[in-house]
Amino acid sequence: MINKQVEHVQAALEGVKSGMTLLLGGFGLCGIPENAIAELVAMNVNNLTCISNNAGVDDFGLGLLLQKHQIKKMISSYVGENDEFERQMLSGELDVELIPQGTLAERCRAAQAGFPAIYTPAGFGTEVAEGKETREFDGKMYVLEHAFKADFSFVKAWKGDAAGNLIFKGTARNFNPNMCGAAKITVAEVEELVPVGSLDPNQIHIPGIFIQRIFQGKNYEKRIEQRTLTPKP
Amino acid sequence: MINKQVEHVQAALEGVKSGMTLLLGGFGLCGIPENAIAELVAMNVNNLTCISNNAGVDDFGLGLLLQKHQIKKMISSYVGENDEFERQMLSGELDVELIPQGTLAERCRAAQAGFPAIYTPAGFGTEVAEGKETREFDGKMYVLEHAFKADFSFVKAWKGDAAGNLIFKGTARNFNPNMCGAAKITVAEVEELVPVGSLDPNQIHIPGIFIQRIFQGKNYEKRIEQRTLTPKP
Amino acid sequence: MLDKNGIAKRIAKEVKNGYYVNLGIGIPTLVANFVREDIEVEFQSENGILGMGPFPYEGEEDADLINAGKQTITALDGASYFDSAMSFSMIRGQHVDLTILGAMEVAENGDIANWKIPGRLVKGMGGAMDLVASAENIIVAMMHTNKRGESKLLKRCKLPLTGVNCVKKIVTNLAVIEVTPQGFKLLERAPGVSVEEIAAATEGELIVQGNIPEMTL
Amino acid sequence: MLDKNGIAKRIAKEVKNGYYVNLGIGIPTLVANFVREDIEVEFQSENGILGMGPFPYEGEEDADLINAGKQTITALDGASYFDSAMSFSMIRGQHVDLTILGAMEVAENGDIANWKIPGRLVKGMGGAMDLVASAENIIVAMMHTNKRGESKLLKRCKLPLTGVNCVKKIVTNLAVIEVTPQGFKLLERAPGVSVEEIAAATEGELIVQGNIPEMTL
Repeated sequence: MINKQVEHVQAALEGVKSGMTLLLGGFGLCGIPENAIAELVAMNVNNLTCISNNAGVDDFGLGLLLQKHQIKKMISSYVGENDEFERQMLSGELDVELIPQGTLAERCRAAQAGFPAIYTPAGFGTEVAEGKETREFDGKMYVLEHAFKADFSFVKAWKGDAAGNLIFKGTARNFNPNMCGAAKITVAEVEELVPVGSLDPNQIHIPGIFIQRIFQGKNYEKRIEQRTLTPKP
Repeated sequence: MINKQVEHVQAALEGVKSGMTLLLGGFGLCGIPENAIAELVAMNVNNLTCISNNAGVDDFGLGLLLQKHQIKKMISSYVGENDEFERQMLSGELDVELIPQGTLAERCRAAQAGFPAIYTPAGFGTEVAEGKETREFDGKMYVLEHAFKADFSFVKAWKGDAAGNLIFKGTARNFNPNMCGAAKITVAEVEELVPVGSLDPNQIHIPGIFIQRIFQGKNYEKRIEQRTLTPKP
Repeated sequence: MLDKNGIAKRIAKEVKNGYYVNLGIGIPTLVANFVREDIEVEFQSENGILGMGPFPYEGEEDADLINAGKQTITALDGASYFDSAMSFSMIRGQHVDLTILGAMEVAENGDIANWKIPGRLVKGMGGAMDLVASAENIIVAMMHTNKRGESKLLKRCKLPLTGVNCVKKIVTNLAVIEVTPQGFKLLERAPGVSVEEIAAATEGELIVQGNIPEMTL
Repeated sequence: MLDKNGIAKRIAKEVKNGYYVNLGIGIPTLVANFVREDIEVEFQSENGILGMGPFPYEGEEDADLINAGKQTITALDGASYFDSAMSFSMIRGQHVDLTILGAMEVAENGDIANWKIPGRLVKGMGGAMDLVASAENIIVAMMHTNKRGESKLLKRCKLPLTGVNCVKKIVTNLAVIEVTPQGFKLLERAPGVSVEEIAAATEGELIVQGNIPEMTL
């Protein structure tokens, strides 16, 4: 067993520098690497390119990095519900590249799996395809999209072990598995670090080979964006 | 919940006709759809194109279809350990297309996921790439390989429910998940059909949306090809 | 004239037995409330759940269980969770049978715009571009006109497109319309709405053939 | 001169702490028996296991747990199972650190042939083409000559290729050889084997610089 465990978030983020490109898991505030984001704020690195489906909200998630102007460019599929984001974008302080959600997922997976590029139908005929190669297969048009190239990938899992094996929970899974192994170094934070051998090998979502560092996360807030309820009968 | 359960293997294979292209899961004899293969033999359909990593052994797996000359063409990555296969291939009775194992997996996944084709480095500079488009990305050469187009996909899982959700076991997983949803109709046979709601949604390997028919398999032989042992101390 | 729930109720009639359905944010989300109880349907949400159930009771909400609108939800028996790549395999691979989504504009040729108003609002396309580029069966749920009273059914979209030649049917507060090679074909009128009112609210070519029935809900 | 176990033993010295290793069928499989106990290594088998352990004891074999050679195996603590697409994501994505495989022929330029003898034997490439096209670090384990005494280290491969310009190192019963832009560079001699014997058994250009040490095992 190859041991990937590091003691704390500081050790996990060693080597992160200003100007780097980062992949960050999560959908909205669900399944985001809260500890890694807090440490990026503390490290005060800037000029970051962040690839993440969303940009957090004003006071949580990637919004914390936006507040401190640490992000130079965001690559996302949906960036609503964030006033500071909108302000920085419209003022031109922040460079924003919006791409289809499935394209985002698959450009991560391409990087993980060693594919240089993929052909997807998403965005054909729209401004997303401008300047990109398009091609017909069987009468349908596709856009060539390239694998991401990132320095660090930050993911958050439910359970993990020192071998780097990960299990995600519910819809907090989202982009996290696809970002594992999609950057030079993948850092996983987990709600519960369990002893090696206690996870059923049949139920592991991401094998440890995709992970370089893993640590026990702390103080998860797990904020809910839209608390929608059914009235009790 | 959309009910995919059918009563028996005959109902599951309804519509299979001579001349069709079939995807069949399994690696060697591990995780093969034993019930579906037996029924294909009983149905006596022929001129089949079978896409499967291996071709079984002389008296089991796809070897049973070979014995009866039901297969016109095999698309596989490895076909050793099967004398009848070798005889039919060298005599020209059987058309054989050998492709890299990772390419086989990914051409299935492309069909499942709606990708028309993929660029893989496997086979570049070899006869596998002959007549195919090749292309450079970042100084490395890749071969364009197309998604499979198949009529039926036959997979075997460990546990499943009437909604079509599947869980595989150990290395019997192999190509089975990648073939789900990669043909017009996917038929899953399971060792244990469990009540809907009894599988943990977090542990399902293949969601039911990829499956059209599921049935409780019978009389699994699960033959071992190479029984290798460590002497007891 | 229909309200948002009315639109959702009418669209619910398009949901057939055995369908896997992806519902967009807004009016489409309401459709789930009106699907007949005697048919088998499963809802997919592109953030990673199949078999989505209703909102949870108070105290049972789970931060790790949301839909693509970031709302807390529940999972029904037979549900499954999966990653984003697999979620879009379901969508791109055309395993989802029906996609219902909102729009800012729809054009005669089936083009749709729903993700960006240049210089004013850029929320992003989320999964919409994948959905409209992949789905065989796309229904748009929207008001017939925008807040300034301008038609949203146009000859050509003015806003940046989400997808081309993809919308098959439109259900608005005024009408049910099929997108055909010839243009918008009027299928049904909302209760109490005349063909003339619909024509007046439609900028694109409106095809009216024979008697147009009032919709039943 | 080394026997098969000797070749495996020498290759085991190339396995470093923290390596994920894919072992081919034949001599490469034996390498696992000789890896130092004090380093952390995990073995991947492309049919879908990471953290492969030794063969099981009698009565503990499981038809659902095999390696790519179809042999019954065990799983160590920390192991995981996965599908074929993910398995080749590990390989193609260069997450596997070292690939050790057998060969029928290797050429001076790093080309390798190991899957087909036209008209005589066609077993197929299995995962070998993916492995050699993707791995940064490929070691070939083989006998220096074939059964007819002909060299397997050639100027150009004669058999259909498995991959081009990919082999980095070769360990045979006679020698350890590095594949360089200039040709086969002799690094070590097997115990009791002379440089002349190695040169005689090598058809391709053999580069001999300085004193060639005898290998230690």
